[in-house]
Amino acid sequence: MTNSWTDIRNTDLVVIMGGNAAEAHPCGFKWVTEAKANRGAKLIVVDPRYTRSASVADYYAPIRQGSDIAFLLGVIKYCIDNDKVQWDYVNAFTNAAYIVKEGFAYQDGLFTGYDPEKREYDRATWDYEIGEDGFVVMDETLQNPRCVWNMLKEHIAIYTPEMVERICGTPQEKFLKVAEMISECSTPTKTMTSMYALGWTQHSKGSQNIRSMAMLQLILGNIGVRGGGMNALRGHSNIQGLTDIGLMSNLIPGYLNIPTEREVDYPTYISSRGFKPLRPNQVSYWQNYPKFFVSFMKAMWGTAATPENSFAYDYLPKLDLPAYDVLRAFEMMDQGQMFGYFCQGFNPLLSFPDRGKITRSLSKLKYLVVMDPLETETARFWENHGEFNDVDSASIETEVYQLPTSCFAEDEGALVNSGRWLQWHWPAQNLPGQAKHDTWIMAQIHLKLKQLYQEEGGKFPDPILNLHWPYADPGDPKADEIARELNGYAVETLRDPNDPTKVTVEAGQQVPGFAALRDDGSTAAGCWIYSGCYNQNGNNMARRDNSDPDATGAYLNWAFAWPANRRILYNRASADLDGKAWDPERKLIEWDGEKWAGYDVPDIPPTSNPRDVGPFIMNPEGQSRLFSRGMMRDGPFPAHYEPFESPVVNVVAPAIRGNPVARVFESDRATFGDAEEFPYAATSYRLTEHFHYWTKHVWVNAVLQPEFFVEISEELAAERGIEKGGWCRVWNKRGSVQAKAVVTKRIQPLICDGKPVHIVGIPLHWGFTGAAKNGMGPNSLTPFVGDANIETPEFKAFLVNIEPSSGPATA
Amino acid sequence: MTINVNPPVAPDTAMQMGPQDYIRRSASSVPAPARQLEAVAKLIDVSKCIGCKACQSACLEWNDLREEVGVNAGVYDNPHDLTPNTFTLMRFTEWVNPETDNLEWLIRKDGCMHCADPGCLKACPAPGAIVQYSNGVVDFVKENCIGCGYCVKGCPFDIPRISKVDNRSYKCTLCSDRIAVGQGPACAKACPTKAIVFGTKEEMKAHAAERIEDLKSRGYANAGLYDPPGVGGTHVMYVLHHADKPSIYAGLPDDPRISPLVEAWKGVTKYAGFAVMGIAAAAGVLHMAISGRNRVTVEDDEEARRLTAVAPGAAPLDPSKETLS
Amino acid sequence: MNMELSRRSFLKGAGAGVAATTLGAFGFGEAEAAFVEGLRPYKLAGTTETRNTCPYCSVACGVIIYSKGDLTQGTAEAIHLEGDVDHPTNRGTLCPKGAALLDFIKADTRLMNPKVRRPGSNAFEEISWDEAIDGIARHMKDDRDANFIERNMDGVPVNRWTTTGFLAASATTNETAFLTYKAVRSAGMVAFDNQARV
Amino acid sequence: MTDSTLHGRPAPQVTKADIDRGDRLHVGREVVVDRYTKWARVNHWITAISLILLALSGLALFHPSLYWLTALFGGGQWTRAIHPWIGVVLFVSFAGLFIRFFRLNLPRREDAQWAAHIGDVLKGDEEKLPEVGKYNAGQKFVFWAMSILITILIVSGLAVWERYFSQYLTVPQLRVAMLVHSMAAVAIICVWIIHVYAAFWVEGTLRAMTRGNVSGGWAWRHHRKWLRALATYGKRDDQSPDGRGPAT
Repeated sequence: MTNSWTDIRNTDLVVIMGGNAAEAHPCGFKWVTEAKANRGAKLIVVDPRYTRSASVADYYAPIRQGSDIAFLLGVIKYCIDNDKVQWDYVNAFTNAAYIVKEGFAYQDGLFTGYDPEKREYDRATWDYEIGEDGFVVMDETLQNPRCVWNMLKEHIAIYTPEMVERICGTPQEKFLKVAEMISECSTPTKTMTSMYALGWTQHSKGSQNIRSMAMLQLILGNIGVRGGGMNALRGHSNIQGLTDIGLMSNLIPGYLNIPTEREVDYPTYISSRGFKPLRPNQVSYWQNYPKFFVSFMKAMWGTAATPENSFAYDYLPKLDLPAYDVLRAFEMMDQGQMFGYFCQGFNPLLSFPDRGKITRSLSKLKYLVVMDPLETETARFWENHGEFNDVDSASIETEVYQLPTSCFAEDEGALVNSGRWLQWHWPAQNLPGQAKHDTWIMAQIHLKLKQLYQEEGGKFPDPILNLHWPYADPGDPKADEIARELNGYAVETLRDPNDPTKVTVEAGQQVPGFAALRDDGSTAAGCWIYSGCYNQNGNNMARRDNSDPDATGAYLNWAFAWPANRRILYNRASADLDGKAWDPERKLIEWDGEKWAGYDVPDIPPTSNPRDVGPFIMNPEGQSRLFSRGMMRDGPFPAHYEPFESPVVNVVAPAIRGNPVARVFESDRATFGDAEEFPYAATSYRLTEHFHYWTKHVWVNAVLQPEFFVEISEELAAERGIEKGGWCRVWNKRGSVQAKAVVTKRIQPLICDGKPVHIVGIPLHWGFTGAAKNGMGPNSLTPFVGDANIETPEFKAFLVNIEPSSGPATA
Repeated sequence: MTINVNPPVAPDTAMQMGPQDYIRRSASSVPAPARQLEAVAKLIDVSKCIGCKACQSACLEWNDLREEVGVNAGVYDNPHDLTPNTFTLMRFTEWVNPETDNLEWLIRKDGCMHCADPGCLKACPAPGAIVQYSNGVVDFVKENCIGCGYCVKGCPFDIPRISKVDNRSYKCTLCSDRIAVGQGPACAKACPTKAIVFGTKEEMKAHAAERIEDLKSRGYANAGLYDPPGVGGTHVMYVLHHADKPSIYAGLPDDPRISPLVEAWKGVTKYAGFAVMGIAAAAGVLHMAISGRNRVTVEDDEEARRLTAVAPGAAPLDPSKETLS
Repeated sequence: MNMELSRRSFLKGAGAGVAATTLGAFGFGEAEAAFVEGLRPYKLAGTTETRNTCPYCSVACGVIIYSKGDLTQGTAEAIHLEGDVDHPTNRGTLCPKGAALLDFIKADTRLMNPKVRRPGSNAFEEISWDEAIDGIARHMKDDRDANFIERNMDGVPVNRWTTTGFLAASATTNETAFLTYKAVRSAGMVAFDNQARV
Repeated sequence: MTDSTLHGRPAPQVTKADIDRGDRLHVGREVVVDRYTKWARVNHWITAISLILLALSGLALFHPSLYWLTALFGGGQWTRAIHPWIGVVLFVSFAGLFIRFFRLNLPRREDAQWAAHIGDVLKGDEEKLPEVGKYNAGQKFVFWAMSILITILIVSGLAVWERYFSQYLTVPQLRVAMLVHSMAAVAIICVWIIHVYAAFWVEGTLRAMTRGNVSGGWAWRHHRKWLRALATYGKRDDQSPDGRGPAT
């Protein structure tokens, strides 16, 4: 989230699309009801289903899953055509006026540089014209046909209301009503907030779904302001934290990157991260990359990371592929290229697409380690449960370790919420049985491995032997110790660069924030963006002062928000070019003549002149991007692509199946179906009574929604002779499930390009362990396809067939 | 008393509510309470409700209830009805508004309405099994309940359920144990959108008025408060977008009142019955006094002997005996 | 309505134990939570409040866990859980999942012992932590030594371990996450991912 | 000589049908008539006790002022639990009585006359009444009233039997059942009062249900037609119960 949950109370219009906040985030949704009740805010819901969010919406419009980009580009076109643009904002804070390099073009659904063999683009032409001064060439009059604004207008010209209806199945009058309501927020005094979640990410073009809305928000001037923003409603309690800390194949904590093998040494690695500003006076904050990287390396390898060995650069693995994400990991298992796997509080057997492939892959492992407070189907994937897990135990050679861990009630530490707040929590009870804290388990595994390398030697033991392990009890590191490590500390005494006599931080002391980090090895910080969370003032994540001056919803003294306790990102954009708030009613920060001040921590150097420094300091432009250059693998502008399995052909580019650069493995192509065989458009989701697969184990939640079902329209039920509350079978090439049928008016057939499309909704939750009734799930049916940019599986749009059935034999 | 503090772990020992505040006690009478507690109410704003069932969940947890894991019956309602363990239940209705032709998903939290004039209490034959506090809370006292099910017949909202396990009647207590220490009900505390709020009845009516205004501004011309006078008003009230037709909300009674049959059973029958029985007994006594007992006379015995000695048309007597006489 | 916040700011680390200490002052223990006709004994009397965060979604609602017993004595046990009214986001509210967290903490299917399932077997067997850690570390070392890639074809040091993967959780603390990061990366593992995608 | 003109009134025609199984004459100085067999009496008293227990437990739940009666049954829960079961016993037991007695309780011509002279009945001036068989119209009224009310009570009672049957009815149906049940209960208690009072008022009646027989005089006075039938067709033994020989 660029903003916070509590900031939503400041909005005038909430658009829930690509998510279902009322269902998945009820207590966050509270702030929508508050905005409605106290500000007269309106709520729009655009979803294939009339959801719980829709039940309290002011306006609901149906849309076919996987067609959001067409809808959003249609809205952008509507706003531009009707001059519903916040011009001052667009001119000041976006790259609308930048001139795009000659050679860049878009045709028949493809941008320049496509290689069908590699399913990849050569993105060389996706860039700006650079002038002699080394800065981008601009045309502030927006007359140049090659400027971003005009390129954008040309690119979206096809997304007329008629086209939107053909692609999305959204009746024109409904689409126009939504577009009209949204366009009202182009005035500086009206803001819209976008609340989205996995309904946008879980597509083969998920990232572009989000970009489309981000572009719309920029055009309306809604980024960086109170009550605005792009608010990704993260799914899990600390998924934000795990991403921040970079528990991903290609990340280093704080969104730094693991080197690729082309970056043969540290100088090469760091040179490709120069991030020279593209406009005069811009901050281009990534220029500090070396400071953060070196500090991280010091936190990892302490004294073993020296200037001489490039701070142990070689200790880091070098990637030969863009990413070893989960889909690739299971593909590798299936191909016999991976032999061991750890699942820490994760249940891939049910959570990942194409369950058949997951079972097959796990069965080929030599060893599997599952750490969890609860039973998981993954830990028992080898156990036969009749129709619910039909495997032959004897033929599965995997050795499975199941380790009991603590749950939230027993552990201590910080979780990062969707609004980037790091909140500390305390243990309320002792560990049950033999259960142990995850920290204890990870420490034991590391220490044992280290011991084996000490005793036996082996392949490149250095990074293991030299891992910095500064804990009072090495076998049981405490949360407090690790939190200090994440914040960062001075390795050597730090002195003021301008006045070397002045000591800023004594050696061994916590650094106040990331501004104090250095690239000479004198500082260490586990995760630079968290720097400040545990500094000289102590554990700021444990702060519990809930005061909120002038009820802005900032709560600056409650816990700690990264970066630098900032609550709203890009908050400089809340004020106009001269530093005056766009909306006097909704001041956030303003320029008082000398510095930036207000209700939030300024996003730019507090004394930087308003007309000099742009709000988007992480971009070399200092401004936001309507045209994203080569940052995205699948195009600098979003374009409509159908899901890999779609009930209709792509009307704008009939020749193209799915997203041309989506992640697809050859071995999976055979499992894709087409609309002739599988005519119904299925989508998967979670119910408010449940939390993924965990609440199967929670008696009360099992009671509230006990049994696996699918939701279909009355029309489809009649067409296929399925009875309300009766059993039905849903299947495709990947699998088959049996479920109760919920026949509802909340799902209506959509007319797409003249033909009716029936939607089948398949909620997830059920498995073969826990208190809830045994059941199957959508992932026996979902396709093994990933988003082009971040490989998120396409859980939200696939094809199935459906018929009445007699229910599972072992129900 | 809008609740905005966490439940205390060391509550004030002087309970804020207790037996001294009874204004009604089933099948028995109570002295007029020394003090009058301020009337409380739970307001359920159906237009804010997202049907998340947090209220059901919080109710089960606070009251330490365990419901059975049921089945899916083709709807979202689970369990399918109120039970001795389910004091509150979300009822879902898919309603197409004939005026707009738009689908509206009406979600109503069902449960005890805490009537000012409680039919359950009127029907209850067990002294102290049902009590009403001066703040409006109507509570069941299981220790005194005999499980006869009269409350089920008395309730205009079909709320109480009799447990097959301990043969006692159960329903929402409005979390009387929480109110007693100055807390609101668990459901209101949990409700994510504050569709359920709790406070004094006056506060709640005022809040409802604001909500109704907001709803009217959003096109719900018939938005209104459900506080049915037929039962003297309730201490659980609804804000409805279509207050002109409560029954579309999963059969919420349009004009609830204690059934005339129950009134008759608990009223006239009771008194007329006693009268009739009394009269019958009295008549007997009186008659006995006037006419004395109906005695058999010597003549009657004589006649009987004569008749039975020789009965006309009787079989002839033994000839030998004949000769003897 | 019900949205105003009780203005209580807490001392750092004051998450737990506050209530326990005040108990004596009130002279109110379980004993006093005596039966009053018609009212259930108030079940939170004499418990200890601990501030925590809901482990489910990323709204990260503040919760208070009410427990009996003493953490330092190893006897602490949660008996009830409720939303934290002082929390700016949830203001004491909880969703149907959060409101039932006690049943998660006390789920019948909570794991109590380390177990191993041997190849081809159709059952788990309980083992000691030492056996578990030894077995796992041995597997790791054998696999790493057998498949670790020190240099690529061009002789560039790449130090990659691609044959064992690690899937991190989404509900563990930052602290667990960083310790996990250190352990996993230092071994050269690249097939490292988390729940961000699902 | 003949008896046919006694009191100057013609004796009614009598038939065997006016006699019940088990009715019997013992002729002698003391005429004694067997009226009820041992099993009939046992059957009657089971019914009677059930009815009384039902009245007590029913009344206990009928009006708060009588709730104390639940103490007789071990408290409210027990009262609530036991009442319906006693009801079942009563029903079965009464069914037995019905089969035994219904034939001679069928209405006869003289019943109307008898009822017409209800004033004389209450005065005890029976010479003005027609001769009646084993049962007079009053007794027949009690018999049929009991039969009908018990049927109503068992049906409505089962309907509101919370434990087993209530769930099969709607609440409105239950309310009707409840009202009917309580009104029928009031009625049957009244009938019971009449029945018991009559038994006391008419001396020598009670013994019919205790020892099983009545004096000849009682039979002559109250059920002369029955006595005639017995005298004419009935089983008799001339050994009068006091063991002395026949009168001569």
